[in-house]
Amino acid sequence: MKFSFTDEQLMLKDSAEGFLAEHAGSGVVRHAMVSQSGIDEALWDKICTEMYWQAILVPEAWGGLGLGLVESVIVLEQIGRVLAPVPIAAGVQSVLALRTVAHHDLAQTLLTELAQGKLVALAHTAARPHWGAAGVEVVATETNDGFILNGEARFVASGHSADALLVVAQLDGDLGLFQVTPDQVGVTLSKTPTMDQTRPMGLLQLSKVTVAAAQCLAQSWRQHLDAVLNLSRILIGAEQVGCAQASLDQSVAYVSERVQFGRTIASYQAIKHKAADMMLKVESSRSLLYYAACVGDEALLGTASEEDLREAAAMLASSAGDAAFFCAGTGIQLHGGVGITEEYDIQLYFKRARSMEAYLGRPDQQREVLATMLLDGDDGHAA
Amino acid sequence: MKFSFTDEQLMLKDSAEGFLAEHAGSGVVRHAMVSQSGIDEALWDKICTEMYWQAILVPEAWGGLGLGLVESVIVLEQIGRVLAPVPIAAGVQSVLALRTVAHHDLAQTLLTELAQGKLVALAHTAARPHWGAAGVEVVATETNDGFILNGEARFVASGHSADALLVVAQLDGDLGLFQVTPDQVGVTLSKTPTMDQTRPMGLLQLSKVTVAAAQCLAQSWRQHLDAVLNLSRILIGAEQVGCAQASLDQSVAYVSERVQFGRTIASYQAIKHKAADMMLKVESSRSLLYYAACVGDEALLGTASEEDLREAAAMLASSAGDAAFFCAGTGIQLHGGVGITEEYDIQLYFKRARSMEAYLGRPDQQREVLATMLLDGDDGHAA
Amino acid sequence: MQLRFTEADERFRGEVSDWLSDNLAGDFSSIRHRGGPGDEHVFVEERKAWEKCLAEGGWTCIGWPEAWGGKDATIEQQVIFNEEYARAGGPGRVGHIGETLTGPTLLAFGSEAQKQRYLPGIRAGKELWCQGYSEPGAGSDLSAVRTRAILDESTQSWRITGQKVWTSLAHESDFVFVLARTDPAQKAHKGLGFFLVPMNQPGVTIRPITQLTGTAEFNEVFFDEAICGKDDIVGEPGAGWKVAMGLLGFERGVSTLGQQMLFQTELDEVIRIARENGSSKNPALRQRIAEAHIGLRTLRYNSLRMLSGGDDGSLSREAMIYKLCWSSWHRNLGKLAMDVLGPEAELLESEPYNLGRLQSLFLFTRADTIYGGTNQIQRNIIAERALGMPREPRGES
Amino acid sequence: MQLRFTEADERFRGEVSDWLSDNLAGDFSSIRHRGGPGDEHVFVEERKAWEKCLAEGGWTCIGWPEAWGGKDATIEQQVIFNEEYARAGGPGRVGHIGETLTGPTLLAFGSEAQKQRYLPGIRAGKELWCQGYSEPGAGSDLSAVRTRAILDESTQSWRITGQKVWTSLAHESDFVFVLARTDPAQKAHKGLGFFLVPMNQPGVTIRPITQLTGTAEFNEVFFDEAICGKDDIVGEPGAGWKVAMGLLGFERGVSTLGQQMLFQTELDEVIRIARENGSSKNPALRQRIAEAHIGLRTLRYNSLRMLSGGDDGSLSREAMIYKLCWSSWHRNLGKLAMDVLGPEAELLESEPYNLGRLQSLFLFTRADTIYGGTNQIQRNIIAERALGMPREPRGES
Repeated sequence: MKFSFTDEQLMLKDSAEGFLAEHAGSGVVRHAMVSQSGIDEALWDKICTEMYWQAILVPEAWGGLGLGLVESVIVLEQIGRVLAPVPIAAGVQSVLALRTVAHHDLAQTLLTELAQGKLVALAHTAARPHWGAAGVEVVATETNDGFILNGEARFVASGHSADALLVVAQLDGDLGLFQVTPDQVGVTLSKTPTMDQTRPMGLLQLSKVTVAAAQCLAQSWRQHLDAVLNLSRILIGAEQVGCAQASLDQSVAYVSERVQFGRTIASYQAIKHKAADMMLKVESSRSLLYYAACVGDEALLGTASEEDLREAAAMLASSAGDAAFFCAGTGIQLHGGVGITEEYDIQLYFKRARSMEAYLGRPDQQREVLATMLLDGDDGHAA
Repeated sequence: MKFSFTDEQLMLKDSAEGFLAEHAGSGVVRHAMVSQSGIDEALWDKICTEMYWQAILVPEAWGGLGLGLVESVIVLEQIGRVLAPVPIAAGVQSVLALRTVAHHDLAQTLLTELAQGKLVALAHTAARPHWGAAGVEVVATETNDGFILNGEARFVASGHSADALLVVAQLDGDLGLFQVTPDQVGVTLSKTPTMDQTRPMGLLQLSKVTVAAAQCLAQSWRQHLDAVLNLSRILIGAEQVGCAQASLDQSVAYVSERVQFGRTIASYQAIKHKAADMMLKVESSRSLLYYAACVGDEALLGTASEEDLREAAAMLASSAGDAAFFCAGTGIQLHGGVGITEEYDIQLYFKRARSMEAYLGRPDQQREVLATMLLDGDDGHAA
Repeated sequence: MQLRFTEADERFRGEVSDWLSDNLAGDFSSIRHRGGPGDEHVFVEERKAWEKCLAEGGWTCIGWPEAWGGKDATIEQQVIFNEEYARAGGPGRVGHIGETLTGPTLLAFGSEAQKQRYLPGIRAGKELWCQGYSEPGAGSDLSAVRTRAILDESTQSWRITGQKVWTSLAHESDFVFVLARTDPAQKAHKGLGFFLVPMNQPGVTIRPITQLTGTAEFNEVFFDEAICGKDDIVGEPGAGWKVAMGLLGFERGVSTLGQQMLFQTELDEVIRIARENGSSKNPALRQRIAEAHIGLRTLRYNSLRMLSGGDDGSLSREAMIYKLCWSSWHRNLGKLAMDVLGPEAELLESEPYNLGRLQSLFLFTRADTIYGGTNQIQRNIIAERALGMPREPRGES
Repeated sequence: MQLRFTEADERFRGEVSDWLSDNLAGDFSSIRHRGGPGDEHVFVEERKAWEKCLAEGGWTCIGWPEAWGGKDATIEQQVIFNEEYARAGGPGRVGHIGETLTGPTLLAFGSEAQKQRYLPGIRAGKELWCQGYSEPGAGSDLSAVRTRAILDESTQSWRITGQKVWTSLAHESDFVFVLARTDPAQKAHKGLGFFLVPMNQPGVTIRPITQLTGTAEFNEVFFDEAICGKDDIVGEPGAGWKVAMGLLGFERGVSTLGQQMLFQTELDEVIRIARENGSSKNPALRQRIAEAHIGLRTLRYNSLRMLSGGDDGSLSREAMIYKLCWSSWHRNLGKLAMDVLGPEAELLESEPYNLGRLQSLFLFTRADTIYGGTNQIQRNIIAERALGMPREPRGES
């Protein structure tokens, strides 16, 4: 039991923090967020070639770093802290999906390409309003030599810029996982304009799209979708902790400068206690984040159960979702009038916090998942 | 529209405040709460003979003051503020029940006796955990010349000291209302030891109790029970507002005296803002209290609908229940170490607040009542 | 204590509602429900025309004395007018600063000449006003204003220099009232003046402040030797603080009931969506919707108590909690709206950044707990003035 | 970052758990799960016997150096011991002030003679300690202590006069450590001394403080020329504040994991009742039970981070939030327990005022957010020390 970073992990954290401080300032974010892709290509190239974060979870056999969830959340926490406009979370999510079918040739090819910086996005739901299996609206029909895909996936993280897509589709009462490329006939890929401009999302529409049998990565993938989404919640949790931390840091910096009634407003107890509550939420979520990342790594190794992973993800999503929203919202309040202007960054964190909180299920919905585990089964487990 | 007290109402408020300040100090409460009855008989006599509050809602025809709910909540707010150990709330509740059957000779007799200071208590539920019709566990069986009652009622407000009881019983798929006296064969009446010692409750057990036909006040009383309980919620709401106000007052007084780090702790913003939040809740609940009392008076006159009454009662119970608990709980916190000692009164308000919050349904249950009205019907009304 | 309006009041309600349904029609239909907080920058020309139409009908400034064109309307009538106006979807009033702030201030503190010069323009809906109170360094702490006013005896005019901020509708207004320092040797509340300044002059520059919504309701206003007449000061030089504080008192009042009708429209919309998209089955959202309903009704009865003069004949307690109550309620409604919308909450109406009505509500309500006294300042006020607790010490600046 | 314990640690766990199941049996069965916070006044004689039994087994003071009878146990081993102790239902330790406060203080600041005199008695479970810090006028503000200590050279002893409060188990203890002023001319942190004082002497009077639960865990302790030896001062006269603050630092630590096991037992009980009485179907309670579950797990991982030395090798951030986290969590659990019990929550076990376990929890947890630094003080500490915000100004006293 050593619930702190190893030296290597500390180095990774420090290097991520330093790199992003140098290369991902507020100007970079603001420039990217009004661009078509929402991505800063130069920054992304630099990350892919110098930092190699896109390969962090890709096994070494396919050119990756072969690291784990703990290392992933270390990087994503820093990404969330500066709102870095790069599609790393989307890529890591796809790596997680592909690792469930790693025996498949195509999966290996895609993992190799992901490690090289190609963007593969996971298109799994139309979220009306379900994020899991019940939300899958793409339907696959088997043909003689492959499949036909029809339907729509929304909220595809960084999807509009993807080089390839992993599409989850209804198939024979289960779910199939398919690879589709944007240039295929019948594929329409567009950017979804969203309230939070720092985490762009794509809309994928499929109309009679023919996919070869080889493009089918799995035919009974339903059981894996839950696990991938729970692991994704851990990734989002990392960004949320970063977002909450940044909201706290920026607010403390602002109130320490601002003078009213002849005192910096940081000297007022009402302000100090709000900041203390923010820190309490940041640190509490961070503790659950590291726990969940450890469980995630065990789940990837097969030493943690589905229930353990579900529980860890739900606890984190509830806690970090609330923490990020609370800290960013309180941050606006502590900024006072300037907090609601476009000029200050705190509003970017606020919109980002809201977007992340809703993604894959709100905190109250996560608590209901836990309640089911705690209260409804015969033995305290889910029915 | 004049949402403030008339001169007469202001006089009533002032006289209640003055009378109780003189006669119902902390010593009186503390003495009564460890006595068998839980009632200060001398104070109760004085109220019945000098203030006549027990008769406030009794129509003039039967010797009462013929006043309304607004006047009742004015008095009960002051009662709640000092935790006066008198069974006035129980009596008023019975008056409300009897007014639904005011054509009945026995009801008129009981109303007259209530106006003279006799204590009649309403025994309507076993609360396992339902407070309404579903909680009625006394069963009435019709015989040739009357009824046999069997079963148990719990949480009978001031019931152990009652001269007579109004018992609600299951009867032919509806509810009957019966009068029972403690000395009847088969009636066992005892005091229920409770965590809050300032609002004593009785346990009524009925074993083959024979009641004459004339003791049956109503045979189809189910529709009235809801209304009586909603009106009772308004009475409780008044006590809750008084309890919240007293918690605020005592806390502000304490923090204004207590010095730490060379300042009265009332000068710390953390303390001031807590007190401000308390006041906000007190005043907000008070506004809903006066509104609900007006609706209650209209309901008694037949000019407000069942839904209006249910809505007003649910809003008040939710708001005032939360306010009293918040204010008393925060009050303990503001008192610091002495807040948890027996010596200071704030803990009495805390226990009282909890007891009242749970009585007739918790705040979250009241909100669910409103949610049903707002969200589940075809037209926004209850299904 | 009486909940219902009198029959006479109800007849008055009928008059208002009839006039509105006859007049808020035709060309004016397009501005129904528009121009409220967070939406103040839209349909300004149409709303100016509407203000004049309203004035011609006799429906501006109804609470003013008849001598100045008002109706001497009772509190109840003003409540009713505001309720019916909101119920009819009456657009955000471009004249509301003049009617509810400048007018009452002049009636209380102004000279006869000032009244004659300014009240008729406001009453006619022809001269619009904006406010010049806050400065970048004087937000919560209004007494820190640094804008200077110097009397130029040669031209018999005041020359005003400084910067104001959070001024809405600045570029549409004819006049601004400005709190400025007449005596630079004095600090805090002392040595201030309250000035009536024309906007259309070279010394006044306006810069919109873009908000998190992407729109710009507020402005910065720069005064660089801006000019007003020697007599355009309300009260004596040095007495500006008293006038300014009196004016803040007028902000509370009958318009709160109209505001609540807008809130009700918003809550109704949230409830409609919840019923439609199935959010109404989510237990956590059910609790919050019920809370929102309770909260809004609480605002109503808080206001009615306040307007009825309070239990003890004073406005104090209910009035002091009102801002904190409504701003927190409204902010929570914004978040509730997003959660009820579910995943759809994130989708814009269109690019580049066109927010839907509820998204706007969500983002803009974050301002509610800040402007006009932050929630923290409100709690100070409650603790110090209503509960008599010690004042916050000022720093040594 | 590694969640699981090593095999060696798990073997140690087995040893602890075996010993406990062998020894916390027979006569000691009756004290399982008893004597915790809110329950400290029960079974004191039995728990004293148990303390000696524990000591004979070698399970007191395991974190102390071997030279003083400890096991030099690693943090992991201490965590494991505390977890297993709680899991086995180990009763509230009458020796815990001595083991976790007096001992570490003497090891850090005591003289060799003091260590030799006092450590063995603690290690053997034979000499019990209580604390004398707070005074009626010095609660949150410990530096305001007024208890005086005067050196009487003729008898080579200190004479202590004053009043301490919130001292638990005072009447069962052999010694008390007392913070007292050695130099009356000095104020605040200066001129204090840290004394080791025998309880059994005429100058010491104990008065129990009855709480809202009707029981009395805490006491007032009056010192009227109470005596301790000239050498029974830890550190120099005037250096008491440094010693006292060092001691407060020892309060955080591995015992938190054991505390959490007790919390888990309480939460399990609440969940059991919810499942049994149907409260588990209530949506609002479901949310709160899930929150309670999350909160308790959060405490665990906060502690593990703290004990693992923090991200950057410092105890600071996680340690500073810990008190605020657990006390708020525990207080909320008390209220949740009542709401889950429903109407039954109000019923006492028996007259005159015998509370059930969860009722006791509900009432007593109101103290959690007060003693050992109120939530308000905790937030000050976090803001000032962790976030570097300005300190609260002291008044002029």
